[in-house]
Amino acid sequence: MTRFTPPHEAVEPFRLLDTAGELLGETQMSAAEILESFEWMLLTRTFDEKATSLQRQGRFGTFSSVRGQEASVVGAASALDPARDWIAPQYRELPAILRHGMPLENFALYFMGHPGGCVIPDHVRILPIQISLAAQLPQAVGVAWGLQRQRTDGVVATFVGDGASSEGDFHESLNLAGVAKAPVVFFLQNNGWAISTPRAKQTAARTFADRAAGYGIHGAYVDGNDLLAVNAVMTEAVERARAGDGPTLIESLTWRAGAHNTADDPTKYVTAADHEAWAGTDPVERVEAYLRSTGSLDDDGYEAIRHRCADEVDRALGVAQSTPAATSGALFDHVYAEPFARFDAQREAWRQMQEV
Amino acid sequence: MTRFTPPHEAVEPFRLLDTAGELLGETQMSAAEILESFEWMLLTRTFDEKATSLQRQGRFGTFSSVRGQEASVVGAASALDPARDWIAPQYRELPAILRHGMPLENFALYFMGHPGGCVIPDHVRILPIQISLAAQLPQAVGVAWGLQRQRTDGVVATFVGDGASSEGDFHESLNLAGVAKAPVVFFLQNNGWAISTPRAKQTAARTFADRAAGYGIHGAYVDGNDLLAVNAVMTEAVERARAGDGPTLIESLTWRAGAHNTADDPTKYVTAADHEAWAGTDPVERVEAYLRSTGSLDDDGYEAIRHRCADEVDRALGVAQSTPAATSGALFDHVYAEPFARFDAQREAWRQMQEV
Amino acid sequence: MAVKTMVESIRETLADEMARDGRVMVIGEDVGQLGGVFRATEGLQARFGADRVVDMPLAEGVIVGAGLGLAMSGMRPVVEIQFLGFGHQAFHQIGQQVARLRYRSAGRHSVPMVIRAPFGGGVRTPELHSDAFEAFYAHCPGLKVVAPSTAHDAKGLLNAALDTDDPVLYLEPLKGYRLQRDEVPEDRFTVPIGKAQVVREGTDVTIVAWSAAVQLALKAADELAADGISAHVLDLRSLVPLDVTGVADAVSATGRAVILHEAPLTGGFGAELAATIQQECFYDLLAPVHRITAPDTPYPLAGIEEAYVPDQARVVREVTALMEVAP
Amino acid sequence: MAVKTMVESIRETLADEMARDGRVMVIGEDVGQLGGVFRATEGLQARFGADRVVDMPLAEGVIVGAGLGLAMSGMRPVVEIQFLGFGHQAFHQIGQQVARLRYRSAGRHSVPMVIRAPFGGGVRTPELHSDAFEAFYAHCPGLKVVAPSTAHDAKGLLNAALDTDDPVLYLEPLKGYRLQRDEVPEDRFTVPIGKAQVVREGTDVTIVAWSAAVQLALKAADELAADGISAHVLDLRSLVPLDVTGVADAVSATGRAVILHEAPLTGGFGAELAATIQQECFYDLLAPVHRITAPDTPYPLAGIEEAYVPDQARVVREVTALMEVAP
Ligand SMILES: Cc1ncc(C[n+]2csc(CCOP(=O)(O)OP(=O)(O)O)c2C)c(N)n1
Ligand SMILES: Cc1ncc(C[n+]2csc(CCOP(=O)(O)OP(=O)(O)O)c2C)c(N)n1
Ligand SMILES: [Mg+2]
Ligand SMILES: [Mg+2]
Repeated sequence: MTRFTPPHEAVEPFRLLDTAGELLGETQMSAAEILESFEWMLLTRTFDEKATSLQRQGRFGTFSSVRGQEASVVGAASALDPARDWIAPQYRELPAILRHGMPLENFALYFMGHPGGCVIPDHVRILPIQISLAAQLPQAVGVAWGLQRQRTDGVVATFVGDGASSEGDFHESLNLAGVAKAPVVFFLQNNGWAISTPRAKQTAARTFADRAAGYGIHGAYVDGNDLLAVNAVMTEAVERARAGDGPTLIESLTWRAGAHNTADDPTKYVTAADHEAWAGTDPVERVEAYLRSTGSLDDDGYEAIRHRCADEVDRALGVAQSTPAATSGALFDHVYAEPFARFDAQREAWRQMQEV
Repeated sequence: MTRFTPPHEAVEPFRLLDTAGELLGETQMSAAEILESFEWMLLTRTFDEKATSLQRQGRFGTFSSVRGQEASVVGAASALDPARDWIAPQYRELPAILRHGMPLENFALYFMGHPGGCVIPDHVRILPIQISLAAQLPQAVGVAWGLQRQRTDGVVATFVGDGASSEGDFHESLNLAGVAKAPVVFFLQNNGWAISTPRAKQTAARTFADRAAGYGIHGAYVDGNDLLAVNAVMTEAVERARAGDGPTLIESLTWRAGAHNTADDPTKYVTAADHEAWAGTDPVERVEAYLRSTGSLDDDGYEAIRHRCADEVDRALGVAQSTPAATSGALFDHVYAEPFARFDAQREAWRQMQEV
Repeated sequence: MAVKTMVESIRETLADEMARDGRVMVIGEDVGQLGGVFRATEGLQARFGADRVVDMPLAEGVIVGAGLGLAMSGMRPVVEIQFLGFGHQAFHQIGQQVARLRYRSAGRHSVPMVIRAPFGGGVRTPELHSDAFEAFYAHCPGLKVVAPSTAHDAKGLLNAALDTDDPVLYLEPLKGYRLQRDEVPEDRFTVPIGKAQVVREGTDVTIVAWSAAVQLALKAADELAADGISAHVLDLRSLVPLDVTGVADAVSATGRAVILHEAPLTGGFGAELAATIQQECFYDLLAPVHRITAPDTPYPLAGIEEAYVPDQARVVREVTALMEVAP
Repeated sequence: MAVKTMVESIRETLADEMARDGRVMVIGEDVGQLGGVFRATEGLQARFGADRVVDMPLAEGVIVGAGLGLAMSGMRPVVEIQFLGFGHQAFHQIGQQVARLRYRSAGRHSVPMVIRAPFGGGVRTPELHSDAFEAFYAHCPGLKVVAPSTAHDAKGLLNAALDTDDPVLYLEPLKGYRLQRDEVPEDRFTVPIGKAQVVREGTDVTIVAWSAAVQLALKAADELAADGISAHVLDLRSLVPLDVTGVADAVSATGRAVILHEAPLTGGFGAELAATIQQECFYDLLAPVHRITAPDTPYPLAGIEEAYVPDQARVVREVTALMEVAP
């Protein structure tokens, strides 16, 4: 009977660059913007490689690399204005928070377990990395709503994984955002996995973007390994939010090219077929091919970028690794704006313990 | 750009009986079934009237009447088989749980605050009335999944309000049900209100049924004041679930004709325009008109039903009101299958206190 | 000074604060048009507009989480949880996000946010509406928890909670909303967070209580006085910060301590108090610290709630028995 | 008898139980193909099938809530919460639904359900993964809470938890998973829920601990012995039911009590223990019951977790100091 809405038929994600780096439509990104984005992508790829190898030597903590998702993250971030927009990250969006002003050494410190890693410079408009999955989403809606109430034209972009999108917070947040018409963009990175759990076990929905209708908001489904497509879709969503026309849910279809994190062993669950399906879709290579084919990048230019990236990673890791270890006093810093007697007594007891 | 899914245009709920009781399509309900359903509807309307007046005299507790939603609840329940199907109720579905085997006096005791109200007879396949909104939904999915695993052909019907549907549990449950293809039907009663909060502030979605696509399950939108339409939609959903073809979300568009509960004062927030919009849509009158027009009901038949209803309500309230008050010992009943020393000591202390 | 009920005091304080500070917003279920199920926010939407007094979708997690976001953006949200029992749905946001944001952001984000929630029994609510779940929240570092027992303190503590940049869970006694009436100064004042108050002087035994249980303690103290037992009554007012000195002084003054609360015994906040008292007052104690609480069972249906929640007869009986314990 | 690590013991017990009882199912995040992030369920899906060992969508509320439904339908689900810190997302289901269903249905529905969750620190996890939140759950009437400290008890308590029709929260020490190794009988056996066990005899002071802290207590006791202090160590094993008699006997035997836990002081389960001990052992106590716990701050980033969680030096120092307190 027609009164039932049947589950949908298959649909293709929006795409502007094919896997060979050929432009399929029109992009609004200038060559300079694409080059800048490419550099962010390469910077974090460099960082991921370096940090992974340090981690294997026991000189860095467990962390989740962005490898394979660079176009998705940078494409989204490139539509934001750090001077007025906010980011509420999950934890796999390093280039976005760097571009927004987070020093790379702070990110490194965070994953080295150093409390200095929690420091967010003043005027950097980001929320802390979120470990409790999807918990950033209600907060993102709140910030967006507050910006709107205060008549600023800031927009909040929040990142969420395919796995995290199963949490109740996802639903509650999109629903409130719809009602409040909050200037927020929900950028869902469907990278195929939540640790070992494949996307097919996460939801029976055709696409995550199909959820938008259930909240009366706009939805989009985009090839997340296509920088230009992601930028285009995100730009439109940010503009709509800024104009007061409400939130958008964007599903960015991408692929986690490595392990969940440095403690994970994906050979336990990722199949050869999985690998094959995504072979040749590397987002960094795709932009590189495009930049080279359009003459914006040559070998020299490429090498210059690589060097800048390597230098920046070395610098940041150097700063992080030479940061003095934190003392137990840091346990007590920033817990309360107004501490109190029992708390102060504990701080003092811990200070004395450290002297023993 | 076409890659964005825009919020939908208006849509009409499925309907089989117009407000005057004229049949617009075909019904699979027999005259006897419709008459039986009508009697359930009238029974609870009778109960609601009686209990409300007792409540005003201080002789009954705060409770939420089903007034205005009788077709919705009975239409849904009439598609279920109490011998194998389960109901996971919210709290406003009296006729459904009665039809499923719950004694009316237990329901009355519950709202009189008597622990006897918690008793569910063995073999009555219902979960306790749920006060923590939407918390029944994960459980309903679990029961359905368990029935499926145990190769029974039972189906679970769970009720949820428009308000409760904003809770995270709603999302998590529909999503799991989709993945597990659990034999469960989510019956969402959109009665326009969550206490004082109007439906428009609850979600920006066009319909709640639009959420189904986001979980890859079937969705339906039905006139909840039309017994025949609700029964038709529910029957199809139950059959699909029973056949192993997965869950359905049904939005039943109805109207809470009275207060949220006997402690509520709707004049604070329900407007004259609201009342007008729903005038003439009484679901009991609509079935009555249909039954009379098709010759299945005449004045004598109507009076006989009314008498049976009044008798049953009097009987049940009589039983409830003559049930001896519970003692403090009931505090300790059924808390643990295997109690323990500290618990037993408390039980004994309370026993002694009662003797003081 | 006018005599007010607690709910009037809360409502008027909210109104005053909203008038004084444009950053204050009230959000929650049914707080707008209806004015809250207990009318604690009645009239606020009419006066301050639907964009400052907001009826939220029915979802406690996002009500709290969005409140946290509002606070980050520069607002000072007052978030209502309709009943503390439904704080469970927001527990991850309250215990892990609200309480820890300042810490997790190394001070970059403050959390000037008040979460108001009625709690406790005695008014025949449906299931899950009457539990006294304060102990959960007192074990969440970063959060402060206050529980006024009078209309006066309701105003003073609400103002203090609005002033601080720390998040405060502000507990309101269902039972005291309309029953408790006392004098409330018209001018703005604060009651310091973290300070207990002696509300009755006595010499034989110290009763420590908070919220509605304070009134119960005072009534029991009257009855005990008639029996020749002089009870000292301490109104805790704040659970976190715990006024350790105030508690220790009050207990040491008499050498006997009774803690009174509505929550179940095991793991209730009385446990923390007893543990602290025996630590601080070890040499002064003439008898074990005694807890008068609900049993380790769920809050029952209304018909037997009187047997569940401690009552005056029980307090008098158990305090009297404690006086007979040999030192 | 073979020596096993705790995680091996848990895994093999799960396998034995699934083989023995077709109603046992294992559900949780990443429990199937991966075998759990700690490999506690490794091999189970291959052996028992993907419909009995189920990788769930990432949502703790419905993992627990659906587990409850499975239990009602006649299954005996073992539900894994990947880390106890994410139990917050399921707190309403655990504290109000799982714990209370038997009560709310007047016995119509039993809840033969085990919720397994690793907890506690010491292995350098990311934020929010290491907190020891047991106190929250010990304050939920209707729920039982156990926390084995050895591979032996891990098996015995898991079997007991599977046998009972009450819901059991079964806490596994992150730190002990692979570190703790001891002899585990091959045959099925149970360790009774609600019974503490003396794991070291001593005469001067009683240390009460559970889970990973027991091993810490034992090591400290060795060091203390060298200093001439004889520590009696009690492994609580169950928090609810609390073995009041076992605790009281163990403390009365020495007259001094130290409670050791990883959670923050205020409102931790140590509070309940201290409150109970001072009540039960009032006349035997030579010194206040002393709590050695984390401070009232959030679990920190890994780089300073060693300063947060109690360590051997601290235990030795504070126990020694307690011995010097004048009775
Ligand atoms: C509430 C919560 N539950 C469980 C976890 C443990 N966990 C950490 S990452 C992860 C998978 C997340 O998957 P997804 O959201 O898709 O993000 P991705 O890692 O793929 O970027 C899980 C289960 C957590 N951090 N928070
Ligand atoms: C988790 C939770 N939050 C809040 C409440 C308080 N409350 C009881 S009924 C209600 C409105 C429910 O609206 P809806 O789900 O639409 O059901 P209806 O009353 O209209 O049938 C609210 C907010 C509750 N019982 N549970
Ligand atoms: Mg993912
Ligand atoms: Mg409703």
